Amino acid sequence: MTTIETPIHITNELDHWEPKIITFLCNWCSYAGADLAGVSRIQYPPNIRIVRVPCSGRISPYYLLKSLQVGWDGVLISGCHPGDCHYLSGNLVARRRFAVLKDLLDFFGIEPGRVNFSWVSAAEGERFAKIVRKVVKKIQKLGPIKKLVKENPFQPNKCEAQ
Amino acid sequence: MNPKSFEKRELQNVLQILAENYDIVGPVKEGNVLKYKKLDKFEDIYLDFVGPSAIPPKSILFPQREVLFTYELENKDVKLHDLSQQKPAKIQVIFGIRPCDAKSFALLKLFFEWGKYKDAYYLEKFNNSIFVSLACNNTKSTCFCTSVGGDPFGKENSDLQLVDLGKKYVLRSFTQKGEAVLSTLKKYADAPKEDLQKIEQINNDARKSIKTHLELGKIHEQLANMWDDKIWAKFSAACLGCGSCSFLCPTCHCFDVIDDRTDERHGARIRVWDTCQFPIFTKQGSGFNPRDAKLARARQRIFHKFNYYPTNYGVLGCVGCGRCICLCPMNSDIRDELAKVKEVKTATT
Amino acid sequence: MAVLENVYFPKLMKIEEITTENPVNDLKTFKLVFKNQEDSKNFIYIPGQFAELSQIGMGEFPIGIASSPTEKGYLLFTIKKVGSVTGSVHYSTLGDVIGVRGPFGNGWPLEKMKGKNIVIVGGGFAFTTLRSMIYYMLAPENRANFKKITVLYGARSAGELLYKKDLENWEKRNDINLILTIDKAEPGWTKKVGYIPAVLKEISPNSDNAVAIVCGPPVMIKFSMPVLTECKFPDDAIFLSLENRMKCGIGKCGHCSVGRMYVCLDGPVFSQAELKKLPKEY
Amino acid sequence: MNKLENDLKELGKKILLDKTVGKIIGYSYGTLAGKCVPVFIDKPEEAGKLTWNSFCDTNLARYIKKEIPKEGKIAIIAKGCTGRAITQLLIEKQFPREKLYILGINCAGTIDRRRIANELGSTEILEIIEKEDKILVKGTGFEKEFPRAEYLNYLCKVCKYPIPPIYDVLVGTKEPKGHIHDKYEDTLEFEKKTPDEKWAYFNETLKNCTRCYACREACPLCYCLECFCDQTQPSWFCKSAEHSEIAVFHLVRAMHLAGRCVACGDCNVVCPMGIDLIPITRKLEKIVKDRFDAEVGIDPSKPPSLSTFCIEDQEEFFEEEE
Repeated sequence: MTTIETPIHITNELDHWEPKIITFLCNWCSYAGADLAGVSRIQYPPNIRIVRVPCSGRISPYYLLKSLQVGWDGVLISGCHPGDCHYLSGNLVARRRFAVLKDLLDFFGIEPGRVNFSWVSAAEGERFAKIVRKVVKKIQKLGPIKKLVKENPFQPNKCEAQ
Repeated sequence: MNPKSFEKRELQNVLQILAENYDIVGPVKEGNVLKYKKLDKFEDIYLDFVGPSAIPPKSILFPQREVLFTYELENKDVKLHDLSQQKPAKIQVIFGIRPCDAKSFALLKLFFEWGKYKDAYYLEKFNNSIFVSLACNNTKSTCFCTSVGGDPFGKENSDLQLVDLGKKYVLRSFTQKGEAVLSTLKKYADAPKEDLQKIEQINNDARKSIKTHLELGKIHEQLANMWDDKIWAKFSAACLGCGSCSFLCPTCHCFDVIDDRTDERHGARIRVWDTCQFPIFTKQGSGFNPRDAKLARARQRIFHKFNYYPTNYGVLGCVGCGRCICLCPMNSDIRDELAKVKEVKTATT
Repeated sequence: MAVLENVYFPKLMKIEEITTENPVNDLKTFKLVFKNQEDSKNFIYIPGQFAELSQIGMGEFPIGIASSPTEKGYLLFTIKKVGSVTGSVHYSTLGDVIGVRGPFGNGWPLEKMKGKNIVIVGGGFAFTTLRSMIYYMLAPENRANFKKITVLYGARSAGELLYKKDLENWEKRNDINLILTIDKAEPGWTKKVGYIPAVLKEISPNSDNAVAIVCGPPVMIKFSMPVLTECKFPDDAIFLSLENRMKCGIGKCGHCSVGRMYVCLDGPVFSQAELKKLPKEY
Repeated sequence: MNKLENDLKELGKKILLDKTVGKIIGYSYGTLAGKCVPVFIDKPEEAGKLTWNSFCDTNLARYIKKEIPKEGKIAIIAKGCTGRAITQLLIEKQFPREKLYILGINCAGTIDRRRIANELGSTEILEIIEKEDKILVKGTGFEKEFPRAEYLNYLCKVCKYPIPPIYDVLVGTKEPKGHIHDKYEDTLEFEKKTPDEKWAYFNETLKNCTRCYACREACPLCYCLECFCDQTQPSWFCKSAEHSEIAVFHLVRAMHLAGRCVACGDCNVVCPMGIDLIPITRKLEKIVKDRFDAEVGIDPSKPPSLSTFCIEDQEEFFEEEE
């Protein structure tokens, strides 16, 4: 089913909140980079969930907005470094799109830091881990997402009286 | 009971008394948009408006987004929670609606209880509501209620009516429900005779101030022969195909039923306003769209109100509030269109 | 005042059996049983009516009932995978819960069909409610109410024909004349080949004391109608089932309106005579 | 003003008579005071219906795609922003240039009718008369004058292109408007707000949105056969008027128009609920200018900003290792 599901929040006994971050990685560089981090046993926080996409150019703004809407606390997007795209220019066109989206989200008041972008190559397992650490720290500071999240239908007809 | 009269500044106290027994809904301004809402603070009520509100009070009984039931999915099991069975604790008093809007509630009731199936969501709310109309001392140039059987001081379909006499209000009741409300206001004096005479006079003036007079007669019979007329293309030429005329029409009642998921296990089935003016409204799963042309959608709107309503329920489906005229971005004017429809008759017969 | 019944609230059913109907695998028949026996008793329907099925969390869709009221204890629905909702139903497995509301619509005109010769013309996967009708007529308690039964059923290919077991059984019987046709010849196919209107012309059913019921894709209907008229079927003896977009199924949401009628409430079955009076919005 | 209108009527009549075009898309008076509506004229004797004044705010470019004939040409009355929209549509290859006859017009800006109406409160405007530099508004028992320059639509005040970039004939003078140096002060001012304030602002302004989609329908550049919000396979967003869905609708709408929006402001003008969409329009303009050094709908040879790239595009927002 083509839709983004709500993250399952696992809260421990102390009710300690941990951010859940959805991560879109391009198949050719960043996914391999994350894989390298794994096989090299580089530690990074377990807050991210990875979605593999063919190219960073494939990432539609819908993915990001839907993710935030269903309650993911943050988004991380990563693709090949400029010039390294498997499809030559997918990441460069995507870069423009991300720039606009980033600016618009800032403009609408979504906290800068919820949505993050990076370039990670297949050889940069260490870099991937470092970026994940940085992003997780950033979002931990921001706290759970409140804006753009859909209303809970178990409080029925809240927007009833127009 | 005799009508009560009270000073304008007493209004909030009156509402306070009513609030002991009822939930109060009234017109409020949000930004520049006048809409009806449940009042938490009575000073928010805004009664000095001319003509109808931008968002019709139908949104109280037929909200734009209404939860039909909520669901929980548990492995292979499903739990549904019916919300129509939850009765409100208090009856609601819908305060300050225009007489045309009061009529629209009655028209919607006709529709929602027509036929084999009754719409519990609308009817339950309707039965648990008391309608207090606000008589129109002044009218807008787009008002044409008198052409469709209404009146700026129309008493039908209101339980009570509030009349603005400049410095004070007179509250009069027309029904049993209204009497019950009025009886809670014993501390206020009965309206003196001269007030009642004044009402008559203002009513006459208001009626005269309506400049649009359409002789609709048996328009539904005439429309029946106009299906393929050229005028529909003319009416719809500039139409954007936005849904404003019908979303904000107090008698339009079409809706869509969708499932709104909060997460993979929880969500609700909701209904949201929909409109025949959107091309996608009639588009079938196969891709075929029986009402694909813009002119067909313009025709549907007029036919629904002036042919299908009279044929099915014996009343016109328009209350003459003029919202669609004021709010149409392209200034499509239903008065103009109806007048042109009438002209076609003289041309063919 | 008593609280009104909530007509938007579905009853829950369980999937008991799933049959794949065609090689392409986009047509499946679901056998559903009510979770609550009480609901089963209240679900009284006739052939030609439809129900609103809910894949809870995805949405609702109208669908003709393929089982016959004479088959007790379960309902059959044959669902084509078209959009996201029907798609997700196709992913369901045995034991999954599906919501159902209904039955809705008028159904085939049983009263007008009594004591008549019946001609059934069906094409493609629109055969569902026709199966219900045939099954109903062939039931021992009802067979005497109908005279000669002729069924013309066609599909693109042999694999696309629905209800192969039922078809086999009906072919063995002598109280029903079943004519099957496919668009293009296939190895192993011994029955008719050709489009339905052409085959219909070939068999030219007798219109004396007869009622024709027709259900199929728009093209088939368009070209079959003149043939029936040629065979001297009067307009009020031809019945069709419309397929406008429906949402609520109870004449409230407005999507399926054709003129002053609602397909879900006044239809979906209309006689050709009635349809001629309606605006062409179906 | 009157001269322009007369020239337009004559020209319109002429091109219909000599069959240069089969139809003219122009403006005519509506039934409400200060409303001018699109009109489609195909008979020379009806050319007198054409009008031109400060209330012709609709961007007619949105009608071209539907009206473009198989044979012959169609004429359109194009002020600066209409012309820019046409240029952008041509860049996106939506119709052939030779089918279109552009009647360019030197636009002096359109009046913000909504602002006048809001300032008058619940009193109704019955008549609006345009004088040289004043707008005279009449209603029951009152008359009020508004200075024209002050009550222009905001986007008209900062408009640099009153004349369409391409046209077949220009009505009125070519005389340019005074030079405008737009520093996007309004956008900069807005951006000083904290994220919470911005979010609160949009939540507040957008809460009246009924999702009638007038903004989408009026936009000359919104021409998708199936809009993302009507799409059902997959259905990304729900069509309910709930605050998150409304915000997402407007965000995606903005996203789809980035690098394509010509800042005509028609989305803002048509909104039946009077929602102020100008900040979004301005922000889009600014992003495109700052990031991609582009102006939409001016140069027919330039591709839309978002379907191309530069190796040197800024990427300051990309994460680096700490």
